[in-house]
Parts: sequence; structure tokens; C-alpha cells
Amino acid sequence: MANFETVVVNTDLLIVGGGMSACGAAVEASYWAKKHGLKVTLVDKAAMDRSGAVAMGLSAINLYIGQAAGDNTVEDYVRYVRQDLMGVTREDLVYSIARHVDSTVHLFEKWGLPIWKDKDGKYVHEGRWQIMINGESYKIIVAEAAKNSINSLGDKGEIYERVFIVEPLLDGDRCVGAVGFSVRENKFYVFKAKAVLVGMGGAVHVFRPRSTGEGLGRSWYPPFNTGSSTYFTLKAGAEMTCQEVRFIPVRFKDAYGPVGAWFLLFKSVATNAFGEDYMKTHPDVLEQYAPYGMTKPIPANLRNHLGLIDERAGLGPIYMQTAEAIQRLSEEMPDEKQRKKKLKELESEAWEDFLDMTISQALLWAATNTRPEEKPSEIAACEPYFIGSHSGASGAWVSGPEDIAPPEYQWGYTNMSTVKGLFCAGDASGASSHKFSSGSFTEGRIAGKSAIRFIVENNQEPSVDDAQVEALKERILKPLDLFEQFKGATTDPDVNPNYIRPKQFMFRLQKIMDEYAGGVSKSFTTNKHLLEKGMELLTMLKEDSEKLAAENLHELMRCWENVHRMWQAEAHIRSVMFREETRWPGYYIRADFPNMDQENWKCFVNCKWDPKTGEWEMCKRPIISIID
Amino acid sequence: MANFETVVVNTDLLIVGGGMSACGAAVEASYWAKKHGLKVTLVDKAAMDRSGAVAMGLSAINLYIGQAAGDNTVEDYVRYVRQDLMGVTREDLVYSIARHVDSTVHLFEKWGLPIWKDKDGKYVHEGRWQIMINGESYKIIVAEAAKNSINSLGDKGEIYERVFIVEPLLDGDRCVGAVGFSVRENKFYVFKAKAVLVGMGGAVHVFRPRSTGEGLGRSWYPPFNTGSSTYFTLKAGAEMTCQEVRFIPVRFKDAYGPVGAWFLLFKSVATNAFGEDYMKTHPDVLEQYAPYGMTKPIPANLRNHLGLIDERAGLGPIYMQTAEAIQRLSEEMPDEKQRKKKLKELESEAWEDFLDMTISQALLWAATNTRPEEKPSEIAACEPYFIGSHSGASGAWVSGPEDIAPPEYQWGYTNMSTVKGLFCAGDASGASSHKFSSGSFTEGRIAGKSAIRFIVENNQEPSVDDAQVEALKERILKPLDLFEQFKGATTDPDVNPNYIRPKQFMFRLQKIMDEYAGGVSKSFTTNKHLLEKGMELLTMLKEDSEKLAAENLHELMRCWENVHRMWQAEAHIRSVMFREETRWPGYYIRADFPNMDQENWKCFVNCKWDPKTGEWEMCKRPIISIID
Amino acid sequence: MPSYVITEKCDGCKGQDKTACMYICPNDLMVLDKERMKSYNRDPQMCWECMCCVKICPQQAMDVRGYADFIPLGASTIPLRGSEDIMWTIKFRDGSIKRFKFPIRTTAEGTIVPDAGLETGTDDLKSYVLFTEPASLGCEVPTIKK
Amino acid sequence: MPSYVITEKCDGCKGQDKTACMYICPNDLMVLDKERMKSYNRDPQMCWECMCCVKICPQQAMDVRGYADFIPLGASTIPLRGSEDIMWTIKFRDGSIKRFKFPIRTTAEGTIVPDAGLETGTDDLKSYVLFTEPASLGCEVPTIKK
Ligand SMILES: Cc1cc2c(cc1C)N(S(=O)(=O)O)[C@@H]1C(=O)NC(=O)N=C1N2C[C@H](O)[C@H](O)[C@H](O)COP(=O)(O)OP(=O)(O)OC[C@H]1O[C@@H](n2cnc3c(N)ncnc32)[C@H](O)[C@@H]1O
Ligand SMILES: Cc1cc2c(cc1C)N(S(=O)(=O)O)[C@@H]1C(=O)NC(=O)N=C1N2C[C@H](O)[C@H](O)[C@H](O)COP(=O)(O)OP(=O)(O)OC[C@H]1O[C@@H](n2cnc3c(N)ncnc32)[C@H](O)[C@@H]1O
Ligand SMILES: Nc1ncnc2c1ncn2[C@@H]1O[C@H](COP(=O)(O)O)[C@@H](O)[C@H]1O
Ligand SMILES: Nc1ncnc2c1ncn2[C@@H]1O[C@H](COP(=O)(O)O)[C@@H](O)[C@H]1O
Ligand SMILES: Nc1ncnc2c1ncn2[C@@H]1O[C@H](COP(=O)(O)O)[C@@H](O)[C@H]1O
Ligand code: SF4
Ligand code: SF4
Ligand code: SF4
Ligand code: SF4
Ligand code: NA
Repeated sequence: MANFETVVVNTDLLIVGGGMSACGAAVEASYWAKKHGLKVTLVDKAAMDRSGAVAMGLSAINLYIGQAAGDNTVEDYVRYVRQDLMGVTREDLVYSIARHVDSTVHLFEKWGLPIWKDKDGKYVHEGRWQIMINGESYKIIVAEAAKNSINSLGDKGEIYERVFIVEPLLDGDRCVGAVGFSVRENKFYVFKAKAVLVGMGGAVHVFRPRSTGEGLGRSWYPPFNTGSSTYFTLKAGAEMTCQEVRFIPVRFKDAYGPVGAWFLLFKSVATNAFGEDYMKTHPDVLEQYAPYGMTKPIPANLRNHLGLIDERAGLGPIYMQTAEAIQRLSEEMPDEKQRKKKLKELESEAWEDFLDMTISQALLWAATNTRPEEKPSEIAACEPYFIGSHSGASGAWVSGPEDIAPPEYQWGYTNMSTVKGLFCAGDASGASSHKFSSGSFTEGRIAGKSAIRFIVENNQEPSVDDAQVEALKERILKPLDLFEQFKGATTDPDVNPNYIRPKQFMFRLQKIMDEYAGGVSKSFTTNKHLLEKGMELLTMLKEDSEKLAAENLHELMRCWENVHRMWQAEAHIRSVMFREETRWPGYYIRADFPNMDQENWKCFVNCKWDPKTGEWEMCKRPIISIID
Repeated sequence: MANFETVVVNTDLLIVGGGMSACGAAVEASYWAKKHGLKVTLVDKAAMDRSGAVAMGLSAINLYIGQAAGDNTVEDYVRYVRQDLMGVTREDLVYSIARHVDSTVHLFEKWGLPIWKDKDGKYVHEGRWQIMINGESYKIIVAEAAKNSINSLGDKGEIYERVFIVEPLLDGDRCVGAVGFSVRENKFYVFKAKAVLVGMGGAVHVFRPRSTGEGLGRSWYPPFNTGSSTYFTLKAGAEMTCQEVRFIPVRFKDAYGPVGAWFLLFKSVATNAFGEDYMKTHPDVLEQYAPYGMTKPIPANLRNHLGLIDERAGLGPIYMQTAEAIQRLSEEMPDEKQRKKKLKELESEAWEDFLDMTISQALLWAATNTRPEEKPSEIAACEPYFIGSHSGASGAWVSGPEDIAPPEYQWGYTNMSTVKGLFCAGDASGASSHKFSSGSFTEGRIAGKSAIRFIVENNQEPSVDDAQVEALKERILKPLDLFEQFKGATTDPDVNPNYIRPKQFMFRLQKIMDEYAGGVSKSFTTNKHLLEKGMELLTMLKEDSEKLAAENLHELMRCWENVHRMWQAEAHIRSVMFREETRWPGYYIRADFPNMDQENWKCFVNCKWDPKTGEWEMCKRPIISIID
Repeated sequence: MPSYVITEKCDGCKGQDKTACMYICPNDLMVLDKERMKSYNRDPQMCWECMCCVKICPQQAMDVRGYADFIPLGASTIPLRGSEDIMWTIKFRDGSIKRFKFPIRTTAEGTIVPDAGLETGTDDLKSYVLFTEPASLGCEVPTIKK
Repeated sequence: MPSYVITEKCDGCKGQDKTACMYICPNDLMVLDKERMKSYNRDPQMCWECMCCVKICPQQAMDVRGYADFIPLGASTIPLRGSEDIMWTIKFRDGSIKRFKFPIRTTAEGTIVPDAGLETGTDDLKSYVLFTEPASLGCEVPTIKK
């Protein structure tokens, strides 16, 4: 076995991940930990300043209620999310996040995040729930708050960056830590904790992306979030929900620039190549999905679906009519001078929207001599992602808050999964969509406080079997050993019959998912037979994952990232197979069950992998409405 | 400029390419050249023993008439090809090839190619026109004949291997040679000739292939045929035909094993995942394409189309029911012992079919524990290729034979393009589909004899401007210079703003073609707007082709291969755009003109690039039937 | 537009143990070649083009060039990130230039206090009220009577 | 299944100017690393898996391993090409083995005579009749009365 020092870290609360939800958890938990003399440890695979989905920045905060000003109520938001998710949402969780989210946004502003204000000092809204920010340094600011919180604990606060978390540690029915390794030095880490809070984001590159050359990494969702949350919670034995509810955003074509500002702020229209507004030309389809299709805003997946109908019919490209929108807005100005000024303003806003969060879309504009005020730009559906905090819903099945959750949704501490001591937030927790950056941070806070309460009320030392740790270490380092053992057998270490390198492994996974689970090349369509065949190929891939090889620490991380993706893939296929209907067309179509089936399938699809037997279990869970 | 020796080779006939058609040309032309004291020079980018489409071998000869035995007539074959190409074929050319093809096949047999025989000593037929061979060494045998022919000319016969031909040399309205470079040593080659015969095959990797990882090279059509024929003839100013008629074969999924033996020899059926025979469940579609859809065999593109209809409807996977077919054939045997023997025989035949021509399909069977007698295997439409000798039709517009061609098709020497002294055969000549290996060799013979006649009757020395040659040399070597000049500017020579390396250039081309010209990800569907946008992007790519960079000779070849592909792409887009109908669904659909239009479009679409003005010209040419 | 390092400008962060670009890349792509004392992106295919490395490089030795497989050559988007603003220089393929300046933060680096000076409304670990609430919310935290 | 070279077995074709694998690969992929005197495939992504290199290698130092992006591990198809036959050993993922032998040529290498001893039927360069016809066709070459 490769020669790695084993580093054991004992803590009370272990936060895995360093993104929006983990930072929220760090800020809130540190406060309560200090009060109760507990230790908080945070582990991130990257540098918190720029880790996770917000690394590049964001140009909007997509969840803000405006409670104090009386703009909206929390109930309004729950209705909005329920509608957007075709009726399938945990209203208790959405309520729980939304009631606190303004509190978070106000902190962000005080910490230094520039939020756009109108002349009356009110936030500038992009849409009803979305507010505009100058968000280039969003993550740096949030990370600073989190780091300062943990550092305020003195030696009861620790931060590990560049440590990649692989597996949960279990003690009977309780999650008591995690193991991983440094990507900077030969160290194997064993974190022992009384509670673990998972905030490792969602997953990308499970499906084949549209770009397959060098631009492969230009997925909308960042290539460094690789399904670790799903893997970790699954392997701990936690019940998972909505694993079929992948998210496919519509974005500016190729570089995946955001469309929200265009649709909501600039009130732009998108049309097919023949000038038809696909949102208006398919009323029959919307009716088919009543009541969800009949209420505004039309759910994200149905918006996709309408565009895809035209796309499949060969009516593409689909264009965002940017020039028309900008023209219209500037023409609203009373005189020429103000029109010119407005035009300049709009131009700057349009560019900032990309530069703050999807720089390469700005580069693509520049490289194709595109000026948005002059001509339209193509938009297109991306590839499928797993991101429960946005308009997807996949994640762990967590307990709701005592004051609002119905008993079916309440079995323990708020945001605790079905495994004791294992808490989830952000993309890691499911069926509570549309949290976005602000809601994920807020959910981290909720879960952070709850986890500290759990520790205080269940303050027992984790007992971790040394043999279990040793076995984990051997398994986790095996790709390095395999490479060492066999690299010399052939003259090119990339082509070697004894092992598989992680990049090709990823391509293999992506091809299976694309072709059998309804990816881009299948126009997001699948059926039972395709899924079964996909499972057959995935099973062989799982066997071959034992032969992953790594040349160095970086590649060792790549190996495990792809194992994580593979488990996300399996949870997805199993869930899509189980739900015999098409509820989210635009995300996927089950050609063999092409309609929504309210009678049989207005429910959650949950799944679980049993660490003891290695068996999967699928089940339905009821949808209980708490708001009319 | 990179320091390359300029080597000038003077010859009478220059054969560019060393594949089936070039070998046929070499064999025939050598005979006539010897008689007339002329010199023959052949140039191949690879080693003739294993160059071109037949490198791996073939398991059938797909064109054999059986004239002497009275099995079929040449007229029968013309009708078959006309029908298969939806009425669009040069009957004079098909006739011309078919009347000689048996002659070629009989030579192959005498040279040593094992052709299957039945107990009466007759060739074993796969189908009506196809005969079975043990074809592992097919190309080695054919190349030996060609080499021995040229070598028999003494110093009037020369063969250059590993010389990549880039451009034609022109002398006014006449093609008088070619330039290229060695991929083994720093030599720039100038071949001056009285006639040039092009046999550089078709093109692959113009469209994005289904496999995008390591298996990228596993296209059905070999990655080393890169559109050089099209580029060469276009740049010489020759009129081209059927550039819209790409070919998309149906093949065993992923490794692209042939289906001919299964459909014809084993009489297997293919079904969708629900057990339905797509050839039978869409009679309306076949009617729509009457008369072609109503006559057996149903044209290759319509066979694709029927399968794709099911595929698009989410009824996949499509399965070749191999187990059923093998079972049925063995059950025809009278007793158990013979059944067992037959089963063994069929098994061996099935594996040989792959091992002789698509070895990786056999490997895929083995790697998935698939035994064809036990379970079905998936089949699927590949990606688009340009191969006029198979069931596509793209190529140069060449003169027909004096004795059979109508005047509209006869302007000079048989198989001469519209440029004087420029002859084409095999994939390089268009509108004469279904030549296959035997027909391509045969057409090479016809063209070879004709070219010698041209030289004898137009025996004038080529006059080539030295300055033109020097300019070509500079342009052709420029990628090496660019790399040298800029490679040090960044720490990774792969990512450098000053140039583009050929692999990424190829990906860029493929993405454009896939997404705008109806590739795999668009399910082969396009329209005017998509095509126009594609042209816009292709135009920028053409500009950027000036910045291709090459680290070494191999990469220099890759640069020019991709420029060749790019021109093939442009000819294709322009032709698909010009033909406002959908005549070959299964190859592509024009969503804006979804039907066949016999009145306006039962014609050839031809195109031409003018070397003097750099302008493209599109036109229609009439279809003249010579056989009822 | 995978990131790239301009050979002449990179000084390997003067041989410090962790270079700025290595420190920041969220995808662990930047590596220092210790022999040349120059860094490089080890896997351009996996680069998200977030430009975190470009913005942090003390030598302005980094830039990105648009993904060669779909971004035409010749353009650039160059950031200059200060403590309050970021300035962008956009060069089009046709050579024309645009410049934009946007604010990035309203407080000085390192000065963030987690509670932002807000009072805590509860000491109850069991309560759903978070530590800065209700002050940070501006109103009572709502609930639903079950 | 891009080709690969087994380090131990390759002898670089004893340092000859062109190695067998370089000579034969139709895609110009095989390169001899002169320092190690071992060859390698320079671009596995562009390998057609034709096995021309494998069949010709005098040391049996080459093989292919199925394209890692869609061929599961563990199987192999190993050819042994003689002067008349080729023998294939197929190993399945599950370990089971199949062997097949097929003929490849009925004449000795190098012995091909282009006209195969057939008489020429015409000396006329203008005629459409080819040099071995009509003998090789077995009948007169047909035409259509125009
Ligand atoms: C990808 C993306 C997301 C958004 C947007 C654009 C883009 C391009 N846009 S809009 O365009 O849609 O509009 C947004 C926007 O403008 N406004 C907004 O509020 N939210 C947007 N999101 C959504 C939010 O970003 C998202 O909801 C939150 O970030 C979710 O928070 P969280 O669930 O905590 O995930 P994270 O990505 O922030 O953090 C993940 C962390 O985990 C680490 N990690 C992962 N695996 C690990 C492992 N194995 N071991 C150790 N650490 C390991 C990561 O390093 C990171 O720290
Ligand atoms: C790709 C392919 C093709 C076939 C098949 C399977 C597969 C996988 N099958 S079935 O499965 O469909 O059935 C066939 C089959 O079983 N039976 C059959 O008769 N034909 C089949 N084909 C068709 C024939 O192979 C085809 O019709 C002929 O080969 C065409 O002959 P030609 O047009 O001469 O092309 P070539 O590929 O043989 O030769 C091209 C030559 O050009 C060289 N070259 C290319 N570019 C050059 C450059 N720039 N400079 C110098 N040289 C430069 C090449 O090296 C080569 O020598
Ligand atoms: N056409 C639309 N109608 C309603 N909401 C939208 C629309 N497009 C985007 N949004 C919302 O705007 C925010 C940002 O959008 P996006 O850029 O698509 O992530 C999210 O809250 C989306 O749900
Ligand atoms: N289903 C079919 N019906 C008729 N001809 C076929 C069919 N499949 C293949 N062929 C012919 O068989 C030969 C080899 O086929 P393929 O393997 O598809 O290249 C070609 O001549 C094809 O046109
Ligand atoms: N001189 C070398 N010998 C062997 N491998 C190398 C060499 N230089 C770079 N590599 C590796 O080859 C791949 C391509 O790197 P590069 O040459 O930098 O494009 C990377 O995996 C490098 O680690
Ligand atoms: S941050 Fe800049 S100077 Fe430092 S190592 Fe990276 S590229 Fe070089
Ligand atoms: S652009 Fe982003 S992903 Fe790419 S190397 Fe720089 S920091 Fe890493
Ligand atoms: S042919 Fe075989 S022995 Fe010769 S260089 Fe190639 S791999 Fe080595
Ligand atoms: S398998 Fe074929 S393409 Fe691949 S390296 Fe060998 S000869 Fe070349
Ligand atoms: Na065949």
C-alpha cells in the first residue's frame, strides 16, 4: 500500500464541504458551539475562498422574500416552489428555509456584498424573488465570514482545505465521521465526530455534456462538484429523495451564460428560428400538465419542454431576442439623451451578468463579434445535472422542523437525514428546491444549529473500529497501488489492460447515461428497456471501478470523484425506472409512460442503499401539503 | 520557413492514393503505360499493404454480378442502385463499373483471395450482389498486384509511401500534378504529371462521432480517410456532385460491426425494444417515398429512417435478433448432430464476419460476455460519412463512357472530371454508388486506362510556375513555423492564444457540423436557419485555419487532414442548403422541407469552387435514364 | 477558455510552497513545475474558466484562451481585480475594445464580523430562531400553527 | 481498443530505421522512442483498432485493450497471422476462451502476377475493354446500344 501517514482528527461537529451551505453551517454552528464548549471542524476539497458553485461569483440572489417590507410572504414562496416542481416538494422544508432567508441576505450585505439599490434604497429586483448583486466576490465574502466564525473558536475550530472526503464513518446506526485524503501531501485523514453535516454540493459530468472537446469542463454546473453529497449520504445508509429530478437549465448556447436576467430583468422573449414564441404556441401541452402548466410562472421543466418540442421538430436555433429587448427598454426613455444613457446602462448590465458568473459567455460574445444590443444569441437546454438547491430536487430525505413539519416528515432533529447524526443542507438535502445561494446558506445555518443541539443532547464519544479504518485506507489508496504495480507493463501508461484511468472511466459513465438514461443525444428520452440495459452496463462499470488507477494525488481524487458520480448515476437510473410516469418533461421523458399520472405518482420517490446488505430499496412517500 | 528539401518528381500519370481504386488504376494503367512508354507514379499517405478503408480486411465483396454464369445482368444492377439512391444516380457510370466488375473479382481470386465456395464450386452469396470472402488479407493481396504492376515498369514506375498529398497543381485549365510532404523526413514533394488520377477515398470525422472519448477513432469509416479527394478535386476547380448525399450506415452499436451478413446471409430480423419489426410497422412512411419505398430491397436510407423513427419515439434499443436467426437456421437441419454442426459453423461465421473487418466488435462481444447465439445485440445508425462508393454518392462529376453515356454526361475521357487531365475513381467520383471494394478497384482500372489514353492524346509537358510552388510550400509548412514561433509563449503548448492545434480544430468542426448540419445530437435534422448559422461558424473556422500549428510532421498531416475535412463540410452544407427537399431521410431531414419533391428536385445537385475567384457556384443537373 | 500561463511573466510565486494559482483553483488544476519554476494547468479539459487563478496571480502571468473547440480565436476578457472593484477589458475578435468596471465588495478584506454587530434574539438551542434573528430579519420569524 | 506495446517484449525492431509497427499503421500512430528503443501509439484516440500493427509485430509485443470509454475490461482478441491462415484467440470477460482459424490467402506472398496469366483481348487504348478482358470476365463485355 502507498505510504501515507494516517492523521486522526477528533471533533464534535464535522462539516464536510466549504460552499454556501457549509459556510452557513460554520457561521451558525460556531456561535452555538462556543456557547456549549464544542469543537467545529470544516473540511473542503478546495480553498473556501473560491470553492463550490459560487467560485466564479454570481450576479443575482435568487431567493429573497422581503418579509419585513411586506413584499411577499413565506407562504407565497412555498406555493411558487410547489408549482415549479410539479407539485412535488417538501413544503415544510421550503417554508423552513424561506422564513429565515432574508436574515441571511441582510448579513451578506453587512459583510460587504454589493446589492443593487434603486433610488429609494430598495433592492433592485430581477424578478419577484430575485435581487441583483455585484457578485464577483460573493464567495470570498461568505467564506471570510465562515472562516472568521470558526477561527473565533480558537483551538476548538479547525479548517482543512484540500482534503477530499471519500467515505462516511459509521458506528452502528450513527454517522460518526468521515475519511479522506489530502491532495497536497501523502496524508490519509480520519475525522471522528459526534455529528456530521454534509454540504458537498451536487453533481455534474454524470451525463455526457454537450461539449466533448476541450470545452468539456464548461458545464453550467462546476466540474468540481461531483456527487460527493449523494455518495456520502447513500453510503451512510440514508434515505434519499427525488433522485429522478435532475435539473436541465436553459442557458445561452455553448458557454452556458445565465438567462434569468434576460427573461426577468430585461423582459426578453425567446423564439424559434422562425420567430415563433414557443411559450405561446403549445397551449395544449401546458393544458396536459394542468394545474402546473396553467399557472404563471410556468415551471422550469415545462419551459424547457416547450423549447425542446420546437428543437426536436427542427425549428431551431432557439434565440434569446436580446436586441429587441434592449431596444424596447431604451425606447421607453422619454428623450434621445436618456435613451442613449439607458442603452449604455443596459449594455453594461448585460455584460456584467456574464462576467460575474459565466465569464466564458462574455468571451464567446467577444469572439463571435456579438453585441447583444445588435443581434440575438442562441439559447439551449444544457445537459442534466443533480442540484437540489436550484430547480432540481435530488438530495437526502431530511427531517422537517418541529413547529411546522407533519409527523410523516419529522423524525428527529431538523435537517437530519434518516441516519442519526448525519445532517444535510444545500444540494445535499432533497425535495426543497429553489434555495439557491441564499437559501443554501440559510439551510446550512438551520442544520448547523440543529446539529449542535443533537450533539448536546446525544453527547457520546464516537466509537470507530481501527480495522474498519485500515480497510478503508487500503481501499481508498488502491488506485495508486494499481498504477505503481502495472504502469511499466506497457510503453504508454494511458493504455494498459490492467487498469482504467479516471478520465476514460468518466467518459464511459457519461456514455452510458447519455445513451440509456436520456441524455442530450437521446433528446432526454428513455424507457424501461433502455434503463435496464443502462443498469447492465453500469453494473460492469461498477465492477471495473475496482481497477481505477491513479498516477498521483490529483488523479486519486479524480478516481473517487468518478466513483461518487457513478453512485449518483445508479440512484438516478433506479429512480427514473421506478417512477412510471413523465412528470417533468423538459428534464426527461419516459417514452413508455409519456403522461403525468396524478393518481399513482403524486408522491415522492425515495431510495436507500443498505450498508449491511448492499441492497437497494425503492419506495413511495406521501406528499403532505401544509399550505393551501 | 521550416527547412525542407524540395523534391521534384516528373511523371506521366500520377495516381494519388493507394487504396482499392488506386490499386486498380495502377494495375490497368501500368499495362497500357508500358505499351506506350509512359511513366506511372503512385503516392500514398500510408503503406499500401494496409492503407485505406480495406486496411483491416473485409468479409464480403459487395458487388459481383455473375454475368458469365447468367446469374444477373448489368442492367439489373443499375436498377438496384437507382432504386437504392432514391432515383438519383448516374446510370452510365454504374453500368460502366458493373459490366467489368466480375473481371476484377476473378483476378482477385487468382491472385490469392479466398472466396467462399459451395459444394458445387459456386461463390457463396451473402445477398444477390454480395459474395462471402475470407478477407483478412484482401488489401495486402490487392496492393501486391498493384506494386508488382508498377515495379514491372522499371524506372518508369515509382511508388511513394508516407507522402501526404495536400494540393493540386494547375496549369491553366489543366491539372498537372500535386504537392505534398513526407511524414517521415523533412521533404516537400512536387509531382509534375500529364494526368492525375485521384483515389484518396472519402471522409470521416467531419461530423462528431457517437463516441467522444478514447473510442473516437472507432468510427465505422477509417479515421485516416479525411476528405482529401474532395478537397483536391474542389481546389482544382472540378464540378462536384451529390455532396449532400452523406452516408450513415446502420451498424452494431458502439464498435460498428457490419450488419450485411446478419440481414442477408443469416436472414436476421431487427426489432425495437418492444419486439416490433420497424421495417413492417411504418407502411405509410414507405408509401410517402414511393416508388422507392415500395420496391424491395428498401433503400438503405429508408431502412435507417424507419429505425430512427422508433428510436426518436423512445422505443429503443434497436436489436439485431441474432439468437433467433441462428436458432432458426440450425433448426432447419434434419437431425441433432447436424444441428450442432450447423450451430458451430454459424458461430464461426458470425465471429469471422467481425474479425475480418471490425475486430473491436468481436472484442466488445467478448468484453460483455455476449454470445450471438444466446442473446441479441444492439444496432444503431452511425454518424454521417462521405463515401461515394458505398450507399452515399458524394464525389466529383465525371465524364461517362462514350458508348453508353448521354451527351450531357460525356465531355471527355471516361472518368475525367470537368478539369482537364484530372481523373477520379472510387470514393473520389460521385453519383455512382454501390461500387464497394470490387467496383472501386474496377473504376480505378477504367479511369487508369482512360488517363493513359488522355496522356497519349494530349502529350504535352506540364508547365508549373516555380513561384506558385514556392508559395504552396510556404503555406503548407506554415503550421510548423507557427508552432516554432509561439510554442514558448505559454507554459503548456496545448493552450496558446496564438494558434490552434489540429485536434481541437477537428472538435470545433465536428461540433459545428453536429449541431447545425444535422448530426447525431440533432437526430440528423436541420433547416435553412441552422445551416446558415453553421456556415457563419464555419467561415470563422476557415479564417482560424490560418492559425493551425504543428509540432512535428505527424501533426502537420493532421492540420491538413482537417483543412480537407473543413472543405468537405462546406461543400456539404452548401448542397444540403441548396436542395430544398428531404429525399434521403435516414441520412438527413430538412425540417423546413420535410417531403420528397419529385417535380423540382429529381435532379443532381452539383457545386463548384472557382480557383480564380474563390467563389462557389451551385447548380442542378438533369437525371437521364439509360435503362428502363 | 482554459487558463494558461505566460512563460515570461510567471515567477512561480517566487518558489513559495503554495503558489497563488495552485492555492485558489477550485478544481486543483494548477501545478508548479519546480524545475522551470513556472506553473501550468494540468488538465485544460476540466477547466471551468472561472478565472479565479487569473484574478489572483500576483504577476498577471495568467490568462485564458477560449475553448479551442468552440470559441473562435482572437478575443479576450481580461480582469484586473482590486480591493473594491474589478475592471474588465474585453477585446473582440474584430479588434474593438470595451471596458467595464464593477464593484466587488463594500468592506475591507478581513474585517467581517459574523454577527455583523446584530443582537442575538434567543439563547435557546431548541428554538428555530437563528442567532442573529430577529434583528437580521427585521421582523419576527414566522411559523405555521399546526 | 487502442493498440499498446508490451514493454518487456518490444525490441524496437532491433533499431532498424523503420520498425514494423511504424511501417504498417495506416494512421501513422506508431512511433519509436529511440532512447528506450520501445515504440508507442502516439494518439490512442485516433486508433481504428485495425490491429495491423499487432499482426505484423515480429516480437508479438503488441496487443489492443478495448476502448476504455465503452469496452468493459478483461477481454482480448489475439491474432496469430501466418502465411495462409490467421488464428484468433478470444478471451471473454468471464474468462472463457474461444479459438477460430480462418484462411487468409491461397498464394505465396510475393508471387502475384498482375494479369494472372490471362490473355489480353484488345490492344486498343480507345476501347472500353480492359486489359485482361474478356478472359477475366468469362464473357464479352456488354454495352448499351445508344
Ligand atoms: C452552478 C451555479 C449555481 C447557481 C447559479 C449559477 C451557477 C453556474 N445561479 S443561476 O445562474 O442559476 O441564477 C445562481 C444565482 O445567480 N443566484 C443564486 O442565488 N444561486 C445561483 N446558483 C445556485 C447556488 O450556487 C447553489 O444553490 C449553492 O451554491 C448551493 O450550495 P451548496 O449545496 O453548499 O454547494 P456549493 O457548490 O456551494 O459547495 C459545495 C462544496 O463542497 C465541496 N466539496 C465537494 N465535494 C467534496 C468532497 N468530496 N470533499 C470535500 N469537499 C467537497 C466544494 O469544494 C464546495 O466547497
Ligand atoms: C470503411 C468500410 C468500407 C467497406 C466496408 C466496411 C468498412 C468498414 N464493407 S461493408 O461493411 O460496408 O460491407 C465492405 C465490404 O464488406 N465489401 C465491399 O466490397 N466493400 C466494403 N466497403 C467499401 C470499400 O472499402 C470501399 O468502397 C473502397 O475501399 C473504396 O476505395 P477507394 O475509393 O480507393 O478508397 P480507399 O479507402 O480504399 O483508399 C484511399 C486511399 O487514399 C489514401 N489517401 C487518403 N488521403 C491521402 C492523401 N492526402 N495523400 C495520399 N494518400 C491519401 C489512403 O491511404 C488510401 O490508400
Ligand atoms: N422564464 C422565466 N420565468 C420565470 N422565472 C424564470 C425564468 N427564467 C429564469 N427564471 C428564474 O430566474 C432565476 C434565475 O434563472 P436562471 O438564470 O435560469 O437560473 C431563477 O429563480 C429562475 O427560476
Ligand atoms: N437489410 C438489408 N436489405 C438489403 N440489403 C442490405 C441490407 N443490409 C445490408 N444490405 C446490403 O449488404 C451489403 C453489406 O451491407 P452492410 O454490412 O450494411 O454494408 C451492402 O450491399 C448493403 O447494401
Ligand atoms: N517529456 C515527457 N515525457 C513523457 N511524458 C511527458 C513529457 N512531457 C509531458 N508529458 C506528459 O504528457 C502529457 C501531455 O503533456 P504536455 O506535453 O505538457 O502536453 C502529460 O500527461 C504530461 O505529464
Ligand atoms: S500565481 Fe502567477 S506567478 Fe504565481 S505560480 Fe501561478 S502563474 Fe506563476
Ligand atoms: S480558470 Fe478556474 S478552473 Fe481553470 S485553472 Fe483557473 S481557477 Fe482552475
Ligand atoms: S513492431 Fe513490435 S518489436 Fe517492432 S517496434 Fe513495434 S512493437 Fe516493437
Ligand atoms: S490498431 Fe491500427 S490504427 Fe491502431 S495503431 Fe495499430 S495499426 Fe494503427
Ligand atoms: Na459485410
